Amino acid sequence: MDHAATTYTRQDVLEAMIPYFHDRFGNPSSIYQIARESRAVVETARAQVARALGAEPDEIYFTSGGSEADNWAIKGIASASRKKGNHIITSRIEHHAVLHPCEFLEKAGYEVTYLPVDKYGLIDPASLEQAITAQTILISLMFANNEIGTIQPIAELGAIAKQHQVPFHTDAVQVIGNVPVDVKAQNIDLLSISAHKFYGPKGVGALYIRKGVRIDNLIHGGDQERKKRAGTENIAGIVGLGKAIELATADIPGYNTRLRALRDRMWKGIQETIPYCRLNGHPEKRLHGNLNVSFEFIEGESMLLLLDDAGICASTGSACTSGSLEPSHVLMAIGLPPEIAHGSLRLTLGRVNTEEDVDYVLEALPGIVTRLREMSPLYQKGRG
Amino acid sequence: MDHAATTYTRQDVLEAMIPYFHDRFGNPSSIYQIARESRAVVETARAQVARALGAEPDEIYFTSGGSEADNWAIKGIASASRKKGNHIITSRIEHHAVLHPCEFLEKAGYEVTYLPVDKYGLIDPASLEQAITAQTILISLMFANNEIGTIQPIAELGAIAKQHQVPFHTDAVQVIGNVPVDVKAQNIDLLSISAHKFYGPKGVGALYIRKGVRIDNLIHGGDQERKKRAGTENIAGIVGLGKAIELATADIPGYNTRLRALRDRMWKGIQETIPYCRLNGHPEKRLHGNLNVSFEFIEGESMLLLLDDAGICASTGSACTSGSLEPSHVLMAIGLPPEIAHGSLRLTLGRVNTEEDVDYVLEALPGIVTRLREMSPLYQKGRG
Amino acid sequence: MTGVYSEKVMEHFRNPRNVGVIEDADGVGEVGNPVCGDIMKIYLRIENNRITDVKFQTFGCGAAIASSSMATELVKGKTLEEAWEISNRAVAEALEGLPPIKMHCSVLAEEAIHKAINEYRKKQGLEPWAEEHPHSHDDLECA
Amino acid sequence: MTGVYSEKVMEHFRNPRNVGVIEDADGVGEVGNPVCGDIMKIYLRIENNRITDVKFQTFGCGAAIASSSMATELVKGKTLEEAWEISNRAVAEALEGLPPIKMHCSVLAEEAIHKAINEYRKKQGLEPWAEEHPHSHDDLECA
Ligand SMILES: Cc1ncc(COP(=O)(O)O)c(C=O)c1O
Ligand SMILES: Cc1ncc(COP(=O)(O)O)c(C=O)c1O
Repeated sequence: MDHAATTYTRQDVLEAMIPYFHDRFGNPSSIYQIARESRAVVETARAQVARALGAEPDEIYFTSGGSEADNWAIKGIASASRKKGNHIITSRIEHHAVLHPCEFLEKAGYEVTYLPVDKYGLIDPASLEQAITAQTILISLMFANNEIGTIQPIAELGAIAKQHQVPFHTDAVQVIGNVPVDVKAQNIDLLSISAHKFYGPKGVGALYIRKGVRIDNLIHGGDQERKKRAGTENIAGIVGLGKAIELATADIPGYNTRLRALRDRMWKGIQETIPYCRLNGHPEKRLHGNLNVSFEFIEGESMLLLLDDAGICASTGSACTSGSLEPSHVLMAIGLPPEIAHGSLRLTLGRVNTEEDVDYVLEALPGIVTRLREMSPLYQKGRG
Repeated sequence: MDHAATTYTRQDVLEAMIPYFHDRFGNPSSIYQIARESRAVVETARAQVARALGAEPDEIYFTSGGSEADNWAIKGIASASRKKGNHIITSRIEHHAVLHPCEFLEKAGYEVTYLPVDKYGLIDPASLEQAITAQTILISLMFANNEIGTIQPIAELGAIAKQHQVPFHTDAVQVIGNVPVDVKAQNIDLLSISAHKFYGPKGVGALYIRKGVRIDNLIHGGDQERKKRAGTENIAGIVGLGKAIELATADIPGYNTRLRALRDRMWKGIQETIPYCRLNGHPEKRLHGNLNVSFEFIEGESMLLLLDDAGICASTGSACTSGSLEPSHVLMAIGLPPEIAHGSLRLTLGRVNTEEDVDYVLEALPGIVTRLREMSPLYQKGRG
Repeated sequence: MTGVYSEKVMEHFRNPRNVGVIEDADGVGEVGNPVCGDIMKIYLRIENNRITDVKFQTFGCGAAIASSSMATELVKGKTLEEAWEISNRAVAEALEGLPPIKMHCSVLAEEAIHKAINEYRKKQGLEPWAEEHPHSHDDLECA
Repeated sequence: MTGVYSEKVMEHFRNPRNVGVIEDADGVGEVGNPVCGDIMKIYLRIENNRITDVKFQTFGCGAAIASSSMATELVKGKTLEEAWEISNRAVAEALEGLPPIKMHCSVLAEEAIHKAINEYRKKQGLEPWAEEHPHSHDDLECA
């Protein structure tokens, strides 16, 4: 129930990867033959990714994950466009892999506008339009949010960027397999993905860079990835990414229908059995596997621990799991009071989940919430 | 015979990795149990790396490979020390993963001194001493060279850096398992490694950062790696790196004795059967598995192709395999005339190689050289 | 984060001692702040300068609940002077350690006890005791 | 890089045609430069304005050797006018393609043939032919 955090590597994906750990073994006889084969499997994976995104294969660059892809997009465009301007637009609900590079660039003299979102987590396209200045060199707005699942009107936001000729990056790490992506139709210039969010291995991802976009390297060195990303290729990982994206995007509507039915069952069950709770994120424009609920008067980490005791994995926007002072910046951005934000629970459904799993959560959760509420000094006050 | 380029992943290392692709599978019941286990195996790997380097575990940060580690060290120190100074010292024979970040920084206003080397590829410590200015914020000098195998007097170079209180980074990607590393005794502040050079997986490496060294992140985002390197951890890869470094450093003298005997046999055999050839790199201070020889009058790529036909993997410093105009910058830096540099062949021995392999090369190589020389317009002229 | 809780923390979290409210308590101390995700409320029954009963209510993470539970156990039956001396370190040690970023939970527990004792002292017309070593804010995460 | 050579390139590299020297050749053309790692030398025997024999010597990569071999095959038996018209593209096509960064090898082959023909023409007291479309240096890598 925590598939947004990370997924296991599918068995069929892992099996595809294994041979490439041995790539020089079993056939040590021929460097050129082997080099050709390695190259061929990397190019196959590149084509698989390109197909899933509606891109050309030579617009796909492999990275070590979503964070590297986000950092590369933001810092690479910023430094390549330094002479053009110093203004970047992003939003308040981005992943830290986007926010922290932006903050780093602020220290280096760039200016960053953090667009607000409404109570559902949606960015207003008009606010983007207004924020663009002659100095704007990059717009980075996430496709779908990892905490509350809200899906942005990406094509519309991209169209505004395009009209102003500003490169448009989107963090699509949560999107693959869940929402159809078509970088051309959606006006996207750069897009980040990460394999372990769609049943591929950890430590491999990709950045789509539209042909013609000027970007500096993040990792300079050897000539790999057409000189744009140095480092001996993680061949097994890349093979796994390619296979995983192909499988994940083979039947998005079918997958969504399943997830949505499960999620609706969960939300209905929670509403029926637990008072004082509210849905975070947009009721409709959200990832089908994502449910984010705030339970008033209690704190998220303690919920997680008791759920864990019951064998249920989940996640929370409470500060208590992050080591920072404040609850989730995303929940704050949609206007939740901090004490409500602390009581949020994110349940994200995936391939392996069944109705039985959902019913099991619905059996366990009310008792856990009640138990913690009975311990809480806010409860009696709150329900007043 | 091309182990310096990349090694296969040892079977025992691969077996250690496999379970961690499934880390949430087989036991989906408990996020905290699983999280604890994942954390535990990552920390085990960190301790394994620390032990191999003579460092503390909390001085080890995992990366996606040697290139990322080099980029991080160089750009991270440069940007964190911007206010202190803008001068970096490196050498002419560094790997591109060091040289290209330096060139990138030059464009951003930093000044870089590229120390020369002597005909064996050695850096003169006096030249380092002289190059240091009040503006110097970083010294990055490689431990052992990937092409010619020359091993630098690293402790001595490090001592000079230390005395001037300049952070000292070394690219030790070629060194693990071949030369004992002790970051404290060798006065090293930052050190890069890459698993696939010592029978670990591709796409994972590490940067040692001595406690107290100020460095900016290269990849900003989540709190992984004590907030210094964002991105969901490549757990399987990290486990593989840890296991591989432990195995590779278990018996360095024994490994070296074996490799050295093989290499000496190879070099002796080549000298006895092929005229007009010369050893590149230092005759003694070199990686024991490395042999780099220039065969006059012929070009390296054509040698590689014919060796490949004979089932022998090797590498060359000829421009023809790199897509650039010039032959290897390392061979140029040690003063080889370009036409000799084009005729260089690098044979690097590893775990699986035997005397039979060496004898097989010695059987194949003379014929190949003769064949190409007979085709070469330089041959008759050259031997006069 | 939470995966590094000791067995003792988990045991007190799963089976917290002294949860609840003492009606007409002799001393009540509430500390923390919902913004930070931690509120601890301690109720003391005091007879002859001795804590004869104690209850707590906590809104907070596993460490906060376990710290409350442990702190109430430690002060139960103690004189006020003895109870005052029980430091956050003592709570954390009794829990077989807390992760560094959770140390503030034990601080909250100490502070809640102190606050409840001083509330009692004030009601008795006595001078409240001064915090001898007020916790530096390095120790505290939003607490 | 080299893993992308066509079968035809590999075949001509492995079994190069016309390797060698023609003593007292009627025309000799040498192009390239050891600094760049490519030198090609073409020897022509010319009878009645026709290339009756051709040999080459090449210092260079696989593509350079295969291009030399193919070029000599293509010009053999041709009149000088016909041979002059054989472009680097024709050499590359006959080799079933060359990787982009190896195209310069076919250019070298064309240039070597041209140079050998003009050397012959000069020896005959004829005006050397002009390169009609001199190769832009975009095509050339150090050539
Ligand atoms: C000396 C040296 N440094 C850095 C690297 C880069 O390592 P990686 O390919 O793992 O990024 C290599 C190998 O390619 C190397 O030999
Ligand atoms: C929206 C989003 N962006 C970026 C990332 C970072 O990806 P990775 O952990 O693969 O670096 C994640 C996941 O952690 C994510 O959910």
